[in-house]
Amino acid sequence: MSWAWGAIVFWLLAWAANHFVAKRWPRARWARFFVPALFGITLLILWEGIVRGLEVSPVILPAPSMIAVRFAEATGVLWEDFAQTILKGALSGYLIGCGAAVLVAVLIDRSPFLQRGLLPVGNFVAALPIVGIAPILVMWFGFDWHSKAAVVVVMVFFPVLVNMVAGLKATDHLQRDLMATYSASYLQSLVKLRLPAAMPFLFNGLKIATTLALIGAIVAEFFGSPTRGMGFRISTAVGQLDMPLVWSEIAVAALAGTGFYGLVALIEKAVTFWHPSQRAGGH
Amino acid sequence: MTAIPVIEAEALDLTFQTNDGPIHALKDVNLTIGKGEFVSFIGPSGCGKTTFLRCIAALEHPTGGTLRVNGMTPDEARQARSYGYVFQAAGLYPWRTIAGNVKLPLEIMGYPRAEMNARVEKVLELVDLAGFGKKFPWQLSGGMQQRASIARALAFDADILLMDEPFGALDEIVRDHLNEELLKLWARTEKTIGFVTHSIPEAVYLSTKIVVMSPRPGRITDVIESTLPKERPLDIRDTPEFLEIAHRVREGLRAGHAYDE
Amino acid sequence: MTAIPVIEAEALDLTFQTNDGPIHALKDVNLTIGKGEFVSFIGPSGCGKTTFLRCIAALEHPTGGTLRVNGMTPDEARQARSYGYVFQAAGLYPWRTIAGNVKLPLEIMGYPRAEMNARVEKVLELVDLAGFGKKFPWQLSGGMQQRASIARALAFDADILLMDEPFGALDEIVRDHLNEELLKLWARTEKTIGFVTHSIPEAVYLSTKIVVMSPRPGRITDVIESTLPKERPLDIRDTPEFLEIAHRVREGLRAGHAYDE
Amino acid sequence: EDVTLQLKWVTQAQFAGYYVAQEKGFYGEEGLNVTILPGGPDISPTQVMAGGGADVTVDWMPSALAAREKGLPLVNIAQPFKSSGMMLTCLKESGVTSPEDFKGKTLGVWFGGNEYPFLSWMSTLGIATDGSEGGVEVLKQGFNVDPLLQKQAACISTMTYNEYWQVIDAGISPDELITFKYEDEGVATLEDGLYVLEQNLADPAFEAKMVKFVRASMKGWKYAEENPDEAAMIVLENDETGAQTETHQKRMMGEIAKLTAGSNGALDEADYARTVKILMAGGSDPVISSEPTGAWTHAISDKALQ
Amino acid sequence: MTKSILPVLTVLAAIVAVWYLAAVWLNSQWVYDQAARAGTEVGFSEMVAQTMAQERPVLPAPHQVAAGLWDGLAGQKVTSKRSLVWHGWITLSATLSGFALGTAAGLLLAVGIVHSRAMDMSVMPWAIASQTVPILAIAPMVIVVLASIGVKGLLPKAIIAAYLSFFPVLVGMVKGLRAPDAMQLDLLSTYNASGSDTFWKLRLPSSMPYLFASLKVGIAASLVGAIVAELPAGASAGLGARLLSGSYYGQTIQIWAALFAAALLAAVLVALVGLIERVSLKRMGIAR
Ligand SMILES: Nc1ncnc2c1ncn2[C@@H]1O[C@H](COP(=O)(O)OP(=O)(O)OP(=O)(O)O)[C@@H](O)[C@H]1O
Ligand SMILES: Nc1ncnc2c1ncn2[C@@H]1O[C@H](COP(=O)(O)OP(=O)(O)OP(=O)(O)O)[C@@H](O)[C@H]1O
Ligand SMILES: Cc1ncc(C[n+]2csc(CCO)c2C)c(N)n1
Ligand SMILES: [Mg+2]
Ligand SMILES: [Mg+2]
Repeated sequence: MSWAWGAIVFWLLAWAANHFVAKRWPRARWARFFVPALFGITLLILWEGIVRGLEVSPVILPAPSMIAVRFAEATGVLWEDFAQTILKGALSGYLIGCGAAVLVAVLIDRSPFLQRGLLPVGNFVAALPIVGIAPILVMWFGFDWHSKAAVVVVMVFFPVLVNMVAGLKATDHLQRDLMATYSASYLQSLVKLRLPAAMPFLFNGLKIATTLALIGAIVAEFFGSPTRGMGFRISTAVGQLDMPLVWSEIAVAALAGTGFYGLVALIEKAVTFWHPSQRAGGH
Repeated sequence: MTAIPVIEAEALDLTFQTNDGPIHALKDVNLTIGKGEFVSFIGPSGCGKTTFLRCIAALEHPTGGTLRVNGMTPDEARQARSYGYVFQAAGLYPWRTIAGNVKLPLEIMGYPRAEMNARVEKVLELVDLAGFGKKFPWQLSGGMQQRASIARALAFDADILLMDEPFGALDEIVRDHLNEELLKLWARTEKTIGFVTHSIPEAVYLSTKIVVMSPRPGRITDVIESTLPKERPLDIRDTPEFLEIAHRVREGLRAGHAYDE
Repeated sequence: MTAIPVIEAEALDLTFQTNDGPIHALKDVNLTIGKGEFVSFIGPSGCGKTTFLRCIAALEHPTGGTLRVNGMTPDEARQARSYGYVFQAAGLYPWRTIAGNVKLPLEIMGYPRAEMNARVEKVLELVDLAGFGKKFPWQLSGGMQQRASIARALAFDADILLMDEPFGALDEIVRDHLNEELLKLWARTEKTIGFVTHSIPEAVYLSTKIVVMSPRPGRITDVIESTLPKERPLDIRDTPEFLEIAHRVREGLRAGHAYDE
Repeated sequence: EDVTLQLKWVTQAQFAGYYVAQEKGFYGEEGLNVTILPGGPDISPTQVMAGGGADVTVDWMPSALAAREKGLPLVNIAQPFKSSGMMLTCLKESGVTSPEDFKGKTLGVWFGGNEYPFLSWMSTLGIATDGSEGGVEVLKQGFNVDPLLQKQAACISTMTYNEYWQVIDAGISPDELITFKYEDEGVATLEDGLYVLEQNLADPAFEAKMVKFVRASMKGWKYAEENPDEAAMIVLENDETGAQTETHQKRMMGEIAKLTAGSNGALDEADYARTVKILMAGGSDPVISSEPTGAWTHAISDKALQ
Repeated sequence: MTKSILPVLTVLAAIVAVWYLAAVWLNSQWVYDQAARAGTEVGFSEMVAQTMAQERPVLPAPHQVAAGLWDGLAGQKVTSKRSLVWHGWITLSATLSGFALGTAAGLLLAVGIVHSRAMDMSVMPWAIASQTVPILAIAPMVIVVLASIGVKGLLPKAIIAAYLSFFPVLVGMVKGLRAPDAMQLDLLSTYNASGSDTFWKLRLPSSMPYLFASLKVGIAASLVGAIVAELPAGASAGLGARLLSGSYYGQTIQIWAALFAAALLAAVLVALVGLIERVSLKRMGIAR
């Protein structure tokens, strides 16, 4: 019990510390890492304290310390699964899906007819739950990572398409009129106006797609896989009551997802440096 | 001044269809602008000045009457790249530097690289922005942005320059300076200029012809041919001739307004 | 005119920290404004006029010097709801009607309902927008929106009215009209007014004191006390006295500029 | 008295005895109010037990013993299934004729606690399952028999009472198939038994409740064996997904009856010993590493069946 | 609205055509295999006919799915376990309660983030990380853990649905509540408006378009969450259970029918939110 109370006290102290840091150094670079890190550590300690304090069975919820130990032991397996699921399945699906979506968005951009027809249908398709699509795609594309990539393609395609189409429309009247007075060709106004203007929207879609890609690749493995991969490992480890391994895999997923998201956000910052949302704090 | 007509509007009519019902923005507008003229449009807010300029540049299409530019339709004239247009707002592309923005029309029209750079430098100097080429638009004040957009329109050789309140956001001194520069440029290049302004002295100082408009539906109520000489020092603004024209413009404007003091 | 001082700035300094390095926006600004004065600020774009007004309204905080408003700090004065502020852009809330926008400060300050409605009606009339109360902002032209924002600042009883180029987007006739109305209002209410403008005649016509500023860092280069009477018909603008003051302002402005014709 | 039973899989004739006992009022007669929770691929009965979500669960012995080693002390209190229904079903055209031919082939295997019998079998055969040279390629088989139909695998795991018939229903005739029953290969492990947590068993009231429960359940099983069609219909009524078909369930009940035949509900010690031996035989990586103790008890079944 | 009917129909027609072609192509292998097993030959037209009417096709033909869907929606009593309406209803109830929970959580967090810099800095990165956790993987554990503390029935499903739907609401509302520009905030500042005045009179109204956009995403996400949660929730009713049991028995037509029922439900829910959006934005005067 004292563990649980200790954790709660720590939580309150950390919260106060974060408040102080955030007030005192709101813009400092180190604070941007310190505050969320302390928050995360607090969550872990709270978790550890509650698990220990209430003596929760490790078969139900292992303590972070146990997970950390298992993680260290299983790095080989974790890496193999990471390579299979994320590097092969999620990444290739992400690249293909996003690439195709951008291409299709540019292609249908000239045809309002196609847009009016495709977007509602696209929204409908995007609403198809993956748990339904995944078995079908596994049936079509086989057990290995190709079917996982296919699931990812399906999942990321429409969010990116919708954002890109919106982005291509995001130029204002004035900007387009300017191109008109130059009598610019379609290609010229696409390259010099519409594509740059679409970037903030595109990156919105690309960021959403990162988490979707990860979830898609992992979940698809529940419906058939070779004997490696994060989804495979999670489902078998649950059967073996190896919860620390399950949580290690989840930790890998969360780390990879956050890293992937952060990477895309970084590229976004570089590409759309000019957008007001990236200039907050400047002028 | 009966030069070759560059812009000929005959019984021009334009009605916008909006969901509140139609808005009659231009009604029976007749106007001929000769080559090399400097024409100012003045009139209360919402009287259709911008709309008329946009019709000339083929950005709007009249719903009645005829409009010819260099003997062609406005659309054909646009394809011949006859226009430089300065919009009421600067409208710079935020992802391009100032130099990049000025270069934009040159890229589109396919100027050789060396000439592009020379031209960009020249026009930036003209509007007093030399040294700011590498900045991004949001790093400049509103007035500087507006000057950059003027530079952009001057960078290439359009016969017809259409300017919609280009100097609205500038202070009087800069404005005077740019007025003078504009006059010099006009004298040198013999461009035909259409110029919208709210300032009566500015209109009188710059123009060979002042078009007074009144709202709705937008009509031309007066066309005043300037009797001022082509050579105009700034202090011409204190001459009786100048004040006389300014008075006539003011009267024309006042007639279109609701309040009469 | 040695009235009770309402605004006292002493050695005011303001530096913005940006990622391109610091910008020294105001430097050693000393100014005293007495109760009931009408003070215009004029100066080239980017010289710190807006920044100074914002300091008075406690929207920026000076990095040096002292600033007192009604003997309090600007923050305390704001808490006492001493300010009406008209921004450079209209900034109406698009989800509120024009009347709703004007009512906004009254709601926040907790006026009784009946009085709110009476006040809204009165100020809308004052800016010639009677009958437009139920419209939404985007249904009005830019000039009308700007007038609505003026009405919003006039709706409640602030001692100090700060106006940042309120008439920039208006044509000369409307501008003249509103200038007159503003003078009447000022005479009637004895408010202290800080007013930014780019127009020399406007500054001279309205003010009891004209502050000329120069850029960077923004400093006050001249403070001109107007010798014009309090009662000012529009044609006072043709009197030699008026032109004399205007000339002095122009010279002060020119001194701050790079080009000397 | 309330009892919650966690099934190993979705509602189907595999669990007919419990549904029959429920519908026929056998539980009621004992004064029990039984809630039957269906399982599924996402439900791990052992985990549900650990979480206290059920009093008693239907599980396979390999998975229960593995859980016991992991620190979840499950105890077998009754064993309605005498024989194993598990087999590998192969397409003849894949060229598999005997277990020797598995090498180099792709085999579909269920995971999630159902992989132990397969792994034990392979290690007795000395065939590697880790994808190394000369071993078999193992696929994590999904929920259905598609891998065989799509020829993604040479063999897949099937149960005599369920998946095998799905293959047949899909239009493949029995003589195109070759099957390897675990029972025939001498690697049969005990399937559906009833398991409870050891610490609960210490409570006499709980023990008494389980006695009643096992007694009524076995009554249900015997009734189901004698009236397979009626039992199948009872199962069908209890299927909330509405996905089961009458023909399939009737056929399944017929097959299930073959597996329950020969069990009166008490665990046969010889079967237990065989299961443990197979599970421990797994070469370098056995399913369980040491002889379990206290993993079963006759205390309940003795009282229930006296 | 009417302007898009023709394009949508055209696109649908194209999709159906491609679908039929794909069905013939994907299912033909089976027809040929069967013929080979039976030792007979099939002609092309015979093959096509057979691909349209298989019991467990690789890809069911559109009319088969339509028939399955129709049978599930209209061919059964709504209380029947074979009725998609019945299963849809079960899923809908979890979806809506999850959506309510998720929206409330997203709103509260967003308000906190906008008002507290500490929360902004600490919560946001973890909210993003939370969404990279594969929910299907932890759903069974969530259900078990909740069951062990006595939470059963609708609530665990709703919590998983909420887990997926709070994120879009959070992101959208943080953006929306920050949408007012500096001048709009300065204006209130000159009135010395209180924090709550700023919230109710400025931040909330200007966030409305963002709110509705994220509610649309959120309700679709909530549906996905409810379906996912049905798999391990033990209760084997609902569209998710239907998908899974179809998958378990290789009944492709049942899978596709359930899939379309789910998408249809999502479309209806999103359209409903859209309707509320249009009405309320119009009343607020934001919609033009
Ligand atoms: N796209 C449009 N749709 C509907 N009405 C329009 C549109 N553009 C302009 N109008 C209307 O047409 C009229 C003329 O507008 P215009 O912009 O030409 O005025 P203006 O003389 O340029 O005014 P300002 O001095 O304020 O710029 C106005 O009443 C305006 O509301
Ligand atoms: N928030 C800010 N951050 C950084 N620099 C700023 C900020 N606000 C203003 N500045 C800079 O301070 C200087 C003064 O700006 P200010 O807006 O006061 O000028 P102004 O006199 O009002 O000009 P204008 O006539 O164009 O409105 C300018 O150089 C401007 O770039
Ligand atoms: C993913 C998955 N895992 C395991 C099984 C196997 N399984 C669990 S209980 C049971 C008995 C009757 O079908 C069987 C075969 C499956 N089918 N799918
Ligand atoms: Mg205009
Ligand atoms: Mg300013």
